[in-house]
Amino acid sequence: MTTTEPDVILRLSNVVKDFPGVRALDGVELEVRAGEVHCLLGQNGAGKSTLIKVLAGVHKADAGTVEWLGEPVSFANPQAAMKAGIATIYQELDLVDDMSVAENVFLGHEPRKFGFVLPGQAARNTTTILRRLGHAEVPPRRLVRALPNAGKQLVSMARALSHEAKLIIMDEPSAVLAHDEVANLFRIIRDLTAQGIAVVYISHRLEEIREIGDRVTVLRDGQTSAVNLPARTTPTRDLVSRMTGRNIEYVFPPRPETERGELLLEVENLSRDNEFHDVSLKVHGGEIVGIAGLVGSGRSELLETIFGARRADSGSITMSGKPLRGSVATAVRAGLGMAPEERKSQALLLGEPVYRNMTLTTFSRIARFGFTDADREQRESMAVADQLELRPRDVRRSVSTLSGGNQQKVVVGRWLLGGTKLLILDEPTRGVDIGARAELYQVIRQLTAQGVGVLLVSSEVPEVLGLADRVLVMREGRVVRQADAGQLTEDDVLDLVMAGSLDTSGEEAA
Amino acid sequence: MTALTTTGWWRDESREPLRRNLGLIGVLVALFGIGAIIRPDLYGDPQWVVDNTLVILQQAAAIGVVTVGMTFVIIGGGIDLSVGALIALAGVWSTTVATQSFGAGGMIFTAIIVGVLAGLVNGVLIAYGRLVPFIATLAMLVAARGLAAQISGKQTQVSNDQFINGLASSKVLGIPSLVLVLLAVAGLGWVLLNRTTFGRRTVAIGGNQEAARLAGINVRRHTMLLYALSGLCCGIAAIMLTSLATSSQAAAAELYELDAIAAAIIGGTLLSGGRGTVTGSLIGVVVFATITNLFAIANLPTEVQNMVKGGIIVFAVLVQQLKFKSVKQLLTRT
Amino acid sequence: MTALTTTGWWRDESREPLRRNLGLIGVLVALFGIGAIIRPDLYGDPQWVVDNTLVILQQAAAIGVVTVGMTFVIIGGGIDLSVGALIALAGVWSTTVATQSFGAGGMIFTAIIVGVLAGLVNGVLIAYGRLVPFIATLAMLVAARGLAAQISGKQTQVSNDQFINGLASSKVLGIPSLVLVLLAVAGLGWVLLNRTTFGRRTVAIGGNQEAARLAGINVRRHTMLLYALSGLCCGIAAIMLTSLATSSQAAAAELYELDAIAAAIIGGTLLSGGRGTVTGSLIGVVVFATITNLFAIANLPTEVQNMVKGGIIVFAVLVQQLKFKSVKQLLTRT
Amino acid sequence: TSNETPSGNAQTKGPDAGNPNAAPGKKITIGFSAPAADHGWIAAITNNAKAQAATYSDVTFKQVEAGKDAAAQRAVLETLIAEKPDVIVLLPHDGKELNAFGLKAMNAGIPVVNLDRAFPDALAYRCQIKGDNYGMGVAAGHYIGKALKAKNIASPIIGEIAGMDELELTQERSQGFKAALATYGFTVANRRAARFTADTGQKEAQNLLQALPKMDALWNHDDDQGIGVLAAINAASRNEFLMVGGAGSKKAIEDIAGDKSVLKATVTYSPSMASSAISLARLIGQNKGMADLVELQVPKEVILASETITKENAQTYLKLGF
Ligand SMILES: Nc1ncnc2c1ncn2[C@@H]1O[C@H](COP(=O)(O)OP(=O)(O)OP(=O)(O)O)[C@@H](O)[C@H]1O
Ligand SMILES: Nc1ncnc2c1ncn2[C@@H]1O[C@H](COP(=O)(O)OP(=O)(O)OP(=O)(O)O)[C@@H](O)[C@H]1O
Ligand SMILES: [Mg+2]
Ligand SMILES: [Mg+2]
Repeated sequence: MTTTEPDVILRLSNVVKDFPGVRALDGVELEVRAGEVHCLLGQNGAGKSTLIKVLAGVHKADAGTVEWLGEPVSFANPQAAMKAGIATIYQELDLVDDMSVAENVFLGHEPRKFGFVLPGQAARNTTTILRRLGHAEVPPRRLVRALPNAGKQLVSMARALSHEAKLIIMDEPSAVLAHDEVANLFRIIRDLTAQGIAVVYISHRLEEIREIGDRVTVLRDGQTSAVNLPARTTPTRDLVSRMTGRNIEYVFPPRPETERGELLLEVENLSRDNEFHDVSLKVHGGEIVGIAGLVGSGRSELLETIFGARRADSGSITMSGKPLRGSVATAVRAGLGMAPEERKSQALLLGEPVYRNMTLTTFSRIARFGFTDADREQRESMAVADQLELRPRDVRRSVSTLSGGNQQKVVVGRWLLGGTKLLILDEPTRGVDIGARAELYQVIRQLTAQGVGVLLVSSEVPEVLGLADRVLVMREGRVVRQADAGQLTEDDVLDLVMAGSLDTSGEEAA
Repeated sequence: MTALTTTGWWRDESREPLRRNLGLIGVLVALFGIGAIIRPDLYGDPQWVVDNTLVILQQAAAIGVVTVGMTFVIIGGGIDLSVGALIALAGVWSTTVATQSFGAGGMIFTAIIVGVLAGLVNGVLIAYGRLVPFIATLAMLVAARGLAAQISGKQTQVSNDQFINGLASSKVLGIPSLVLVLLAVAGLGWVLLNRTTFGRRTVAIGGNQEAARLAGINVRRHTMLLYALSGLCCGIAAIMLTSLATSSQAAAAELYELDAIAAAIIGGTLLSGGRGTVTGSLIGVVVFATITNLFAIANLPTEVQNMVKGGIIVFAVLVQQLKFKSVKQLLTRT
Repeated sequence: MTALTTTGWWRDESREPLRRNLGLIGVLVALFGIGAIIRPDLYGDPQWVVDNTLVILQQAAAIGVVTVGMTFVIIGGGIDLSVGALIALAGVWSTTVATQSFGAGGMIFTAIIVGVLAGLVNGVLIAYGRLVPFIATLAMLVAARGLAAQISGKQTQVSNDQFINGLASSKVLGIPSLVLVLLAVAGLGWVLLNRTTFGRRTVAIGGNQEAARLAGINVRRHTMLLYALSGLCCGIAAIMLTSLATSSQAAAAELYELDAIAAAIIGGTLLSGGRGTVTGSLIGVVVFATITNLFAIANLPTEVQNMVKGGIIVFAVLVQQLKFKSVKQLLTRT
Repeated sequence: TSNETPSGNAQTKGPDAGNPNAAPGKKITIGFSAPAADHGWIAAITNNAKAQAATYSDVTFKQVEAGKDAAAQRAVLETLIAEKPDVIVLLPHDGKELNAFGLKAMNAGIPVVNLDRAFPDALAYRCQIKGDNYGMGVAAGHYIGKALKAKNIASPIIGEIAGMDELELTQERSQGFKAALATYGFTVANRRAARFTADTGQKEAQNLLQALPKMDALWNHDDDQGIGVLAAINAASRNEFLMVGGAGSKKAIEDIAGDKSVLKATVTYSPSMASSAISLARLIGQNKGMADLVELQVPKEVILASETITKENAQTYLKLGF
């Protein structure tokens, strides 16, 4: 029995968690002090989310001890953890779409009198919290369904703050946030730590960890490969090698000096009410066109419209000279492929094995006379899994048991199979770890080398600039700048997207 | 835009249910119009129209009460196929000679207790035994009808209690008592769903069970209570039916489960859970009762009735959808 | 890696369904054991046991065919409440005097066409009219029974065709023809679900409709086809029932929808879609047929029968779950 | 009258010249309601009522459909009262459940002729005409008892396929059957309940045959479901027993006359009672009595005897088959 330092509020030792067939945590150590930002680093599938779910009372550890405020604890359910002062923002947004913002924030601990909810008080309290979060304009009675992703993340955060927490766990909160929102998030975190509240922060973006973190614990294959490293000073090379066991620099593959190919996609004056206006763009074979912009600037809607999943109000889309008439099936037949933004709701069959998810668009082509060929599907999926370093590398496993980042790889991998001529990627690296990210970039480049055109949306400006050949900057549904990637710097882009940035939801609340 | 600033405590619901309900009310008006065309003599008489409306509401009363409970169960992500059987069981149990000897109070008490307990059994099987709701309540359907047949010896049991028998024909302020019971249950249901933690948690569990669990809601206990609530409604409905028929039997309330589910869905409740309104369900019940009433007035043969009814159901749902989608959108969406 | 090399073409299914099925087979064995205890005289006679097994299978035949169609619909994220009504409609239509004059071929053709067309109407309403499947097929249930009553004048229509009437009593290689029909339909269904693009699309649509749409699958057309497939199964089942009863009537196949859905779910099909097996559904059907058979052998009165049946259903599902969860896990999970 | 031409095979009795009641009297309206079942017997009831009414030039026939249960029937009856008929002929879903309606109509001065399913309360009807469910079971029991005694079978194995078990009438039939068999010292070895349809009859029969590999006699309550029962028996190639039917459908009577199957007899429960009910209603409405009786008014109660149709008398009954 060691005497804990007074300021250590949480100590995990030798925590083990088994899932059928996988040991997700295999003797993890963690120590969190009051008022610090403790970062968790690790590849996709390293066990970060599992670890915090053990802390939050969602999973029970199979072995090991958890000490909270000096007492050994084992939370039986999430409520117990919350009562003890641990609040969690989960990686998958766990909100109830058909309830209002305020109801979501206070779900499970509603302000009430004799069992009657007090909607007015809930709304007022929600507004107070939202103001603290810098978003007083979000109407607390608006249905969560109607909010953009960033708004939903905000609600998750408000929910965590609505508890009297001593420790707040944030599992990749920045994944769905754009640049300015991340800055806002950091302001809030500093606020919290100033009050002595500890934060466990998970992210795949090293620069964020440098900026906000105090200490870092690195997980690898369910084990702690490094504890309590100083967040600002530990060299990147060290961190990456502790995570991956390899040396990977966060680099983009070089742009090849090849001629760009024939014109594939041509979009002219495309508009949809209240979403985007007069967008024109061209994508050639062998080139990557990136679209930068803030969350809510209408990029996802644009991509979905091009792909035929939404119907344009005006404008035209042609692929290889032939007009596309708004249906996904025709778009796919014309050689388009899209990895949508929300993997769980838009892309994955959670009950199905990985290979069936990967071949979702190609199984008909692999089939002969309408009969599917499972062997070939598995072989081809396995090749993609190798290419993307899927972890664990078993394509017959149910995709629901994969970690978030690995699920994303499956979605992207889907379009690496079959004869896609133009690939539309909406936030393809959201939640993907550094190592796999580099692989993914490599793969995208390889595809362009084979003549495929890529249309890419990312909220990470460096990614757009580093990967794309040409960049479009969108603001409030309009393209405000179009240039070769080399002619733009990160600051240019940020200036463009922020310039006179009107917060649309703020306008509504007025 | 202004809607957001003028938030009264009753205004925080989304507008979509309202529009759906308007669609259904349109259907009701259309049914009335058809009646007026077929039988101008009757519909021309205001007194008759008022009486007939009360008759429709009275016929909607028992199934309406059940539908309120069903609405909660469906919003909470479940389904209850046993409601008809529970009504029969509660009705038969409360009209046994032994129970009747305790008078109206004893009968009402028995019906409600039987309903709640059977509902609890459903709830325990589903929440703690982790049976699929469809199967658990189907098993209860079969078993409860069997038990009701056993208790009643397959005889129709006549109620001799004057209070119970008189209930159905009594009126308060010109409104039939059973209609008042329905209004009371519906009102309580509305408050429960929209103004209490119980209701909000029901929506949360049906909308996203995992999220509800992570938010610290005791999903299992709550699920169990939902089925008990449905059982309670069945107990109340059993008394109402006994009063209407001055008797009870094991075959009573047959296929009420389908009627109640259909009314809830037509009223805008999502079968997959997480969304629904008590008001919508009630209007759904009234629409079905009005259709039946109109058929009786038009004196259609049963087989034609059924064919037309199928058409009306489809039409009613299409009308609801047209309320907020243009025809063009309807046809062109991929 | 090595796992990949051992994949035969029949092996790529996940193991969970297999375990569930083992649970159900355990239930079947238990039922057999109970029979042997109650009536050792009968169960001791091997010839009787074989005959009885064939009887059970023959009774499972028509409902089994319907359940195969239902399994596809449910896996595809829908539900078909109209199957019983479609069987009645197809049966009645194919036994009208006019149709019978075309002989067995004409009758079979009519039943199948009626089934498929009615299924297509369901499919169009759901896929293109965007009606909730529950409501659309409920409307079809009501309408089809009405039409069947209209066509038959509510009379039992006797089949005079020797081929149709003889089908049910004929055997091929000692196996009743109807059982062979069931095996053929189930076999085709298994191949369709597990080995064809049609089946894969069904699973994809039921598992995540939006993902299927974004993957380029024509969700609407496929959904429509699923209901047509269910209608086709109803047409086949109608002929089987006509052959068994040498007649058809508007009230035939009552509540087959509940039986088929229950069999599919007990067999491991997820009511919310995306998962299910033909084999599981078939075993589910056989379990129900065996229960009914056992009740007859044990000479239980109807009411006791129903009470016991409810219990057996619950027990069967619990057994399935216990196969892969320990009791402790069952009790401690929140 | 306002009715369409009745279908050809209805059981009616036209005016015969010698009967003083045959002459047209006061014009009256008869309201009629029977449950909507898609079952042959009920269909015949409605048909017969309609057809019988059509034979009278002084009767207006007003039929209302009764829907699927007692509650629905009560609702349409309310609309019927509003039409102010002179007499109501009512076959209720359930006599006990609709007793209150009978009282209400009688109080409103509309005489009610209660058809088949009896109101428990004598104040609820002016006249009751019904079949004899218990007697039907008794008739079947006696036929089987005598036949087996004649064959000298000491402890016979007897099966029974009942109709919808939750109906009281089914219970009464089974009780009568049991009681009659008891007088011979016989009991029912196995009893299954079908649902008045051929497909359920087939299913229950097939299982029953399995349970009783050897059987001496079988009573099936209803000839409509009997089509399925016979199909199951034929399919199993069983003929070691004799079978008795119930109700008296045309097909059953033909089968008995043909003597090619195990079906040797059927005990009647004739839908002709609907025709008679209309005739009685007309007399009540016109304030007349039954010509053959001394009384000046129609009696309060008429109970049909259940007759046994065998090969010998089948030809006489053929015209009454429905
Ligand atoms: N419910 C589950 N059932 C089975 N295996 C699971 C389950 N949840 C997680 N796993 C497995 O546990 C391991 C750790 O997953 P976890 O989600 O904790 O990773 P992570 O570090 O959060 O990754 P990411 O950065 O991609 O979110 C993975 O191999 C994953 O496949
Ligand atoms: N379901 C919805 N209901 C109402 N408004 C919505 C909905 N989805 C998105 N919007 C609105 O549409 C606009 C564009 O949203 P979206 O977040 O998809 O843009 P984006 O540029 O793709 O951003 P992201 O980086 O999050 O993908 C936003 O103003 C958002 O509020
Ligand atoms: Mg994670
Ligand atoms: Mg987007």
